Amino acid sequence: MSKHVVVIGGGVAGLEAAGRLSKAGFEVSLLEKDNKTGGHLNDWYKLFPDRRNSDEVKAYLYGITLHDGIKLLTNTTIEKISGNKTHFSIITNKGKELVADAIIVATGFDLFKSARKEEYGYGIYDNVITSVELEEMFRNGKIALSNGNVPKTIGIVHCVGSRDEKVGNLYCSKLCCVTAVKQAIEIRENLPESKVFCFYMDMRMGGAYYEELYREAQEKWGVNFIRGKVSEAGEAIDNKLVIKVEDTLAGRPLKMELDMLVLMAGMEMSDGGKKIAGMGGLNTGENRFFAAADHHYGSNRSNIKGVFYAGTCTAPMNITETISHARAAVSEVMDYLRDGR
Amino acid sequence: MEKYGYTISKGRQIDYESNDRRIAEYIYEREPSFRLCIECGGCSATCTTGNITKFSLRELHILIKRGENDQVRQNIRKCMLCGKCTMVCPRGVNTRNIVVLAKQAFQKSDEYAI
Amino acid sequence: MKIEGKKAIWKDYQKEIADDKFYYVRSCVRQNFFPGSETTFLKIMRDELKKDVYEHPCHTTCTGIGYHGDIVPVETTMTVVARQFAIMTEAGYENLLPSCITSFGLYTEILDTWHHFPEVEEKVRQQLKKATGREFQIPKNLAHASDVIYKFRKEIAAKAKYKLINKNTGEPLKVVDHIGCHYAKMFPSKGVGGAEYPYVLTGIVEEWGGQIIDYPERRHCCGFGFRQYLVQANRGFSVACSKEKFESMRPFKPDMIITNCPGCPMFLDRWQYVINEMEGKRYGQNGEGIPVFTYEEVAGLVLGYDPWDLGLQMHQTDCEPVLDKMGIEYSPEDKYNTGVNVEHSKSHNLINV
Amino acid sequence: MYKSYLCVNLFTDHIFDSIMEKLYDLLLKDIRFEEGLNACMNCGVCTAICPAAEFYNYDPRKIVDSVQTKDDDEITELLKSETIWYCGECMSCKTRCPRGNAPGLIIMALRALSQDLGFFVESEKGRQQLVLKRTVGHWILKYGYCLYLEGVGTALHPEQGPVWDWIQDNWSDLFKKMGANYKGDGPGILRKIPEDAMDELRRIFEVTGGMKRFENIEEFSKKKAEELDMTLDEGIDNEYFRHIYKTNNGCHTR
Repeated sequence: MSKHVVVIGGGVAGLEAAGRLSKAGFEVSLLEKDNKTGGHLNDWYKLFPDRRNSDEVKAYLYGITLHDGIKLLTNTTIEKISGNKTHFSIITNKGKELVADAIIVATGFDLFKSARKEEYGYGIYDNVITSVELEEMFRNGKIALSNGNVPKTIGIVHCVGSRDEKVGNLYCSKLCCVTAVKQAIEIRENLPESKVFCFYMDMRMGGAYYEELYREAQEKWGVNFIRGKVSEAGEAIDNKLVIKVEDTLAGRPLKMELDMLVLMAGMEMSDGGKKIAGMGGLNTGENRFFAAADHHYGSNRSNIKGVFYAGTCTAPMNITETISHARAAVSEVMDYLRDGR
Repeated sequence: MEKYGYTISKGRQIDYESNDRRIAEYIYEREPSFRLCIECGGCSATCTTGNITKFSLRELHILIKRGENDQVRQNIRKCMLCGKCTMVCPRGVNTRNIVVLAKQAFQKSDEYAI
Repeated sequence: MKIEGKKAIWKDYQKEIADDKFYYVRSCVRQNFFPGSETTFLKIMRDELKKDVYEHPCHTTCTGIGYHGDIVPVETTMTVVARQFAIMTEAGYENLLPSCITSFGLYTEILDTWHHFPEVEEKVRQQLKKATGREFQIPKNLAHASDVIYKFRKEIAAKAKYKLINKNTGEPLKVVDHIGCHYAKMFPSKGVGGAEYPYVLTGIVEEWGGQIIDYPERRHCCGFGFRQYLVQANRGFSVACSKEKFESMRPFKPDMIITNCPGCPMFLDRWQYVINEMEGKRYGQNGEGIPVFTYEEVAGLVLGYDPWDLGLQMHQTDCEPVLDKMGIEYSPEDKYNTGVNVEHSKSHNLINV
Repeated sequence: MYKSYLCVNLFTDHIFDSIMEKLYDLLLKDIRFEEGLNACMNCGVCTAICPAAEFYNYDPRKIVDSVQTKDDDEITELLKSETIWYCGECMSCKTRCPRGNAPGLIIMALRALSQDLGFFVESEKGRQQLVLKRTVGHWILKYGYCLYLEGVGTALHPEQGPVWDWIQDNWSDLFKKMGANYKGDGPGILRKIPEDAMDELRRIFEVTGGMKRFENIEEFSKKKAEELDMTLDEGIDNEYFRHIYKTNNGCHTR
């Protein structure tokens, strides 16, 4: 009888892990809390840095997972996890028990809830939106203000919920800078008359072809970059947003009116992940993400034998890294089930 | 008006809306590499003037971009156009030419004649 | 503007405010500039709401203005504050009720410091003992006087004779709320509604019929800045801050400003006069100025107290436009009648903005 | 290393003569400094909303950045500078800092040290501390109030307007009408604070270094007045006081 592996989470990491496990001959159950898989990929239209359609990546992932070898359980959350030395018992919200030889936790991240940065007025001022909402506008082919008008000046705020002790997140979410640059370019493509301003603390363009994208944004698209953390936004009587920032490289405070403000919300340990950490006795780090057994060579291993991590439940990662990390998790599971117990 | 022994202070914020950025536009058109600066400060570090006075070429670029023309005008004369800065720029910005063009733009504009 | 977003934030910043048995400490600025406000506050608390509010003659300044003017060392201020606590403890009270925002902020800051650095509290205890022989307990509850009015806003509304409504149009008055910086900017959780969208005055104004205006410079300081106003050479900065606010609120056409800090109403009131004198610029409808009130004054007006008992004649910017809009009956000829020297008072020709 | 001829240890009553101590270490003794400084990443969020930075040639971010170098020369320069006196202590910066710093508290620690070391008289704005000492400080120790404004007319405060003239002219009656217990016994507005309470207040100032701060301000100001060849008698009606109260060289703002 083949071994049974339960994968928790049907986002990029979960799908990749499930597909690879199935290909390697394991019996796989894939648990997803929503009614469909795909995770955050469903929220993004085009991906950085090459701006390919996210549907293409989803198509690849669905290609390796949507078959009889993988038991997909949607709308499924976990009520209880228990285990002895060789097996785990997972009770779902539907009262079903799954017995697993190993578990891959791929619970991903939650987008930082931008309303927590109260001073930016998300959820209060009409034209303060998040990167995800802008992406939805790109998908629908219409970038518009709340009154339907086309924005002429758009500000993009980096580090919303990242590198910020006030919201309890000391870490860098790593992908917001490149997302900001990508979205800035796309705004300019869609609205050639518009002016776009990125407010950043440091441009962290650490992925392949990210820096090149940054350069393109400057060179080809005339995106303006202003170094300073936006301090607050207010709403003027004509619905324009008044923002205050220090132009730190000029050493002067700067005040600007914008039609639209886009918040680059960061990544946080998911609520689902937190719940599982609590009931499974899994260690989390100071950043609240799952703490891997070793930061350098054990990033897929947890503090419990037989439980492994894949993807952004351990730290912010891009899709490339997430897929690699999921594959690595599968390789750890294979070692474990062969001789590791 | 000084009536009570003081005047009402004027703001020193960069007021983006009311600033005149025509000098910057003039340079963007003629020297597109002006857009490529990443504010590394390499130019200022190597700048002879910058090493003996308070002049900062990096900051001058920012001030041009923001339309802080008075401050630009006060400082731009300090540049001796030696061109050392262009040799170190990691983004290949023709930093010297930006100063040349800014001076040109000022000269062409009566309002900002140097 | 989506009010739901603010409501969600307000829900997160509820603070505990005592119900009764308050120990009241006065404000240096209020006593000198708005004495009627403190008198009105106590009248509302004691006569209308039947609360026990105790005041001890031996309490002193908390030294707040000296502290923030940097002439009083932090240890001195902490020990003076400890003495206030000691007098309260001796009087058998636990709920501290400061009239002043600077004091409130200072008490909050000091309690927070002692919480994080118990050795500092211990040192202060020793110094207080050495200097005065007194000992103290930490207050059980610390609420600013505006918090308390906020808490009892519904009770006051139930007794109200007037509303913050324009009698002629039936429209709510458009009110700018100005929150003292030290109310919640240092410790957002200590203010009703937090630091970014404080609810303390908003709740009061809405309960009494008015409508709050949210304008871009809402969070800006009035410009007091302690040494910035107290020294003449620095006042250009001080007035510039208020001017920034007036310019920003101007398009919203506010009927009035309400404040919860002792100093802000004085500055927002006087600087309108100064800006007009220096630059010929007038604010408010028809250039008649934007009347500025303390929250106690507004409570008193709503309850139907005589405007001249509240001390509205001590404002430089006339309050009458708001009284007229609310339909409040008042006697214009009694405005400058101090009840003793009528002729002398009347002889002054007051120029208002 | 900075050789201070008079170092006041801010959290003890002792005064050490001629000790060698780093200025940064002296700052660390101020509890507000410990609370106010973690590590600044120069994001500028403080300067963006700082009312002082809006009008003065001032950048709280740069001050924090200077201080965190721990460099004695940089800190000395700050202590003698105009720039540390622009802050209005509204503390808006504390609300926003993503690193939990409070530039306003750091400024307060710098100002305290500048006065303890006598550096405050080296700047126009710093010299104004004598104004505050001789007004607010005087009122605190004499009356028990930070402000005691009877007799303080529109000569010193012209912006108070005609209403203030009227208030000053009718002070006593008006305050009676306002329900004050002006100069009276018992509780109430502008009551006479009993002498034993005033004694306690003054003893607290003695014991905790408040009096020492006042003496320092006086002592260094007198030296400065001599240096500037200006008269400085008691009170506020003298050349040096008027000079520091009114002088603005115009270089502080744009």
